[in-house]
Amino acid sequence: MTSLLSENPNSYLIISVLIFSAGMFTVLTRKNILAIIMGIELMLNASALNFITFSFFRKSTLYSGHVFAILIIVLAAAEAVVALAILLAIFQQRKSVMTDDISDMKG
Amino acid sequence: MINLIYMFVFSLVYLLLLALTAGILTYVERRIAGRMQSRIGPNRVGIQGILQFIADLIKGVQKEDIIPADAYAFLFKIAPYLVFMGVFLTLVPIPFGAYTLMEDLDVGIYYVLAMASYVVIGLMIGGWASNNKWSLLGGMRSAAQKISYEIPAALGVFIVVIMSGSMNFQKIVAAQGASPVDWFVFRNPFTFIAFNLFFIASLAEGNRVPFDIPEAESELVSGYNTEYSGMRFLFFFLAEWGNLVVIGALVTCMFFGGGSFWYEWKISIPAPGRDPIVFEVLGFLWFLFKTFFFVFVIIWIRWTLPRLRIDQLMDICWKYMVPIGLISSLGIVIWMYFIPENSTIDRIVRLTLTSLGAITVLYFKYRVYKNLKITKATIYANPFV
Amino acid sequence: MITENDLQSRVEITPINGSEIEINMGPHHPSTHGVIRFILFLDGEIVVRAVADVGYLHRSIEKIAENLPYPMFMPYTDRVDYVAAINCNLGYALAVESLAGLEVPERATWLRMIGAELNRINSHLIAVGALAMDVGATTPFVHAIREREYILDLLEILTGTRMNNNYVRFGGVCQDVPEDFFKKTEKFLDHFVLFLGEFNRLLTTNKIFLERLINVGILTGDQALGFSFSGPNLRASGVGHDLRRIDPYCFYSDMEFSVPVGSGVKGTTGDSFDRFIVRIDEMLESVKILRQIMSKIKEGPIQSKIPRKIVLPAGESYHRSEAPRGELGFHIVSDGKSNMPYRIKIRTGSFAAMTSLSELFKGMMVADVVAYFASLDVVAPEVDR
Amino acid sequence: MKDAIFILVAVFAVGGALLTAASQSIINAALGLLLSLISIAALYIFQSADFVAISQILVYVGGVMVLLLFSIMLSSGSTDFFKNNPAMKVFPALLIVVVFAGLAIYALFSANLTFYPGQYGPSTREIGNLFLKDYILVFELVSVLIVVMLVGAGVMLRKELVRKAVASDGDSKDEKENKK
Repeated sequence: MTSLLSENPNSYLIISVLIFSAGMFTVLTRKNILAIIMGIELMLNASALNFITFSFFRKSTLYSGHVFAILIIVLAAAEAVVALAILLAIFQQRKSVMTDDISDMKG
Repeated sequence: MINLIYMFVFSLVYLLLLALTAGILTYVERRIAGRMQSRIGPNRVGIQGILQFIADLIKGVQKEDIIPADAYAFLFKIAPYLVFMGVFLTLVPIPFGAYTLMEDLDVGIYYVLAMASYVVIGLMIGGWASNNKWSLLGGMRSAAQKISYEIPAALGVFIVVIMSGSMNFQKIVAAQGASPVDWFVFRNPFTFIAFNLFFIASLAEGNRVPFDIPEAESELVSGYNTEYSGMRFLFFFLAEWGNLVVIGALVTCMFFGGGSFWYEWKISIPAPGRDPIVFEVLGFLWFLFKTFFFVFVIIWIRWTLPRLRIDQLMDICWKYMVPIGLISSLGIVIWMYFIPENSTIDRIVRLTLTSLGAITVLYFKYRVYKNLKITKATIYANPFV
Repeated sequence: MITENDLQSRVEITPINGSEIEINMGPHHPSTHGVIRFILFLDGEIVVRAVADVGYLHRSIEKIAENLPYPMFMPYTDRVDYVAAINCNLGYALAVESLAGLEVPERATWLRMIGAELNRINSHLIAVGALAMDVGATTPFVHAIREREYILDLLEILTGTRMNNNYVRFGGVCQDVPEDFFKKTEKFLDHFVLFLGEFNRLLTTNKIFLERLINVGILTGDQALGFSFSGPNLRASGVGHDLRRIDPYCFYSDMEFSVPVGSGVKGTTGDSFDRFIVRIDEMLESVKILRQIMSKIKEGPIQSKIPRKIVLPAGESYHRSEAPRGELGFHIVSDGKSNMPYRIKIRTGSFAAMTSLSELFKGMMVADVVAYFASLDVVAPEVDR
Repeated sequence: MKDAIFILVAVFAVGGALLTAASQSIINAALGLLLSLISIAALYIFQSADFVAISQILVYVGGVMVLLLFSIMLSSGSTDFFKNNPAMKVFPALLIVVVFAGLAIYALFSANLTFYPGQYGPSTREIGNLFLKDYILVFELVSVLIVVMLVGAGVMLRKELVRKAVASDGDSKDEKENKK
């Protein structure tokens, strides 16, 4: 292992943890659906970063990590599109993007 | 360390050169527009007004940088730089010659597409942060338009990538040749479609007429840059004209053989026994010539055509260009499977398409002269009147 | 001008929901041709409700008339419609002459007609040019302006000024023309017919231009009459109403010309394209009329003897004439004692055109709003007077 | 030098994420997310994953971020300030997050993973091969998912359907009121 931070896997993994935690905090404390979506995106990105890091440092000829990172990116995009479509449909109906106002299904 | 300093200096030179090119293009565009509109255009500053853009620059810098009271100041300030950055980052992998490029990226075209989509953010932020409804509409229109037209552009690129088997610009250029028969435009019908898709979509992504609805001055005042003044306004326009060069260079690289200019010589593989520097310079000039030809075509289109409405614009993208792109990207695969390169059919198709292109050009010339005859107008060939 | 209270009483105010924005088009907006204001309520790009707001260019010309002797009001009529000044002069002169029973020499009438028809061509050039510019094509506008320059040169020979001519006098015109004027006009007309063909080919064979105008802002004949349209806007809806034919003044009854009527050449009768093409045809008719005038005009006096103080008999009367923007009517009320009118009301085509906006804008897109408004050829000073 | 750039990028990545988590207005949060996403793409490049990095910029910055900004602009006017969920106050949330992060980092250092120095090289061809050989089923499923997503989003935002839903919702409310 070299002394360079950029060639040390632990530095990437710690960054990933920090980003994931930030995403988690966003999801936990926000009321705005948009902000929650942003938190989810952060968490997904952190996990994709993990995949790339393990792919690079475990055995660099193995590119499965890249494949999974791309899958995560694609799925996150699909998720964001559907989520935002739902959000806009709700907004046209309720004029609000807050989770509190969308509780009709609550028993 | 030395390497980094070299990179920094090189990119600085690149940036300055391209800013200069964009500046000169403003002058060129105004002169050409003047010609088309039977007037002269700027001809006061310097010889034939060539220094007009410097005068404009000085004026732009001197002007007060107005930030509307209710604008979101931080975003309002950074938006022009985001746009400018996005456009100039696209220049990184474009090969102006075998060695005249910043970085020979392995994912060259893909990178360019990514950077083009990055520009949208700047435009949207600029439109939103101005706190002006016209700007907001402009920003929205621009985002919708650019996202939609990325798909036909990507499909056009896709066909080229399949043909050349690489996303690297050098390899794409090397897959073509110097003569028109070897260019991707005339290679087979699907690449010709790809060229049209990519060129039209680039016009839309560059906000040029007939797709300039985000800054349509008769509808949205000036769209997303309504509230901008002084230097920030100029940055938007530097980006716009920089984008012209980018579009021209991309089309040249992908469909018109890049800087290859001699029969057996291909840009990234200089033939043995030839002086590389001479060929580099000649290739560079040939590349620039092609690039500026397309820049001229874009300017020509701008001063000829009216503007589309937004629903027509979306119809063109989603109802025509995307299906055509999808069908031809399927078609290119089938074509490549059944008709190997340099087979008889391949050569016949190439020759036919090339001669069709030549006939189109000749027919166009005939039409122009016919119209001139009907209207009894005199043509002034000298550009410096 | 609309205050907030007026607005509330004039528009059904439903609470603006999330996707609806209220937007101010004007008073200073590139496509309102002067200072006119629309208040648009947009749902995305589509207009839900609209209010047309007039009065920003009000100069109280009608009030000024009450304090001036009849001849001294003549220069103010130039300012009613500065694009077609002689037509306004002529309308006012005809109204006063018919009331006062003044004779006009033959040559003066011919000269008046020359001025009026040149001005009609002038005005229609601006109209079609501005329409092209508002749908995004800049070049045709500049070409139209170039041709207008020739007309202005001719008008300068005829009247001594390029705009705001103040040419017509009661019982004649202010000055005779030099002999080479007719030759120059003849030369211009030969050139102009060719130009119009070129201009028309440039626009009416352009797919984008057609798509922007066809089936946009359709007005049926009944609707147009209901909005009290007149002039080219009414004729485009299929009603062959031309005051030069129906209620002839000057020597128009001797002239051979056809009245172009919109027939929905490309789309529906009464759409914006019909309004465009009717104006183009009308310019050709004006050329015909001008040629006939020049073959018939003879030497003679240009001014009859008129009393030093013009006092109209008591009572009121309305006299109308065909101006480029529709019926131009002067309603003069006189008390029979003073040499000043008791009241003058000017009826203009543009004002009538403004009444249709709130109704027609509903359901249009912003780009259509601009195209429809430009096709009506509204000039702000004529709306407000 | 490489490390200096790395630290800069890392600070941007984490800082952007923190801005998203803590900022007062939704537009700042979106900007933080943008910064974080771009920096993560840069981190991919540090690990020789250029194709993934470009995909990240193309999809996230060019697609997801634009959609997010679109939604923010369309729904602006609604309150966009930092509000706590009733279910979760800031401090419990912070506690959970810190505990999670601590556990993860503890796990990282105690797991005793063996790493090899990474090798740099082009990845595009290998990714393509993997997608069309080993992961062909996943690839096709993702295509199906994207088609479903496109159709679904299109259907959901069709105006007449939304209006119908609004209308029927209004009816049901009226009925409820009548019952009361």
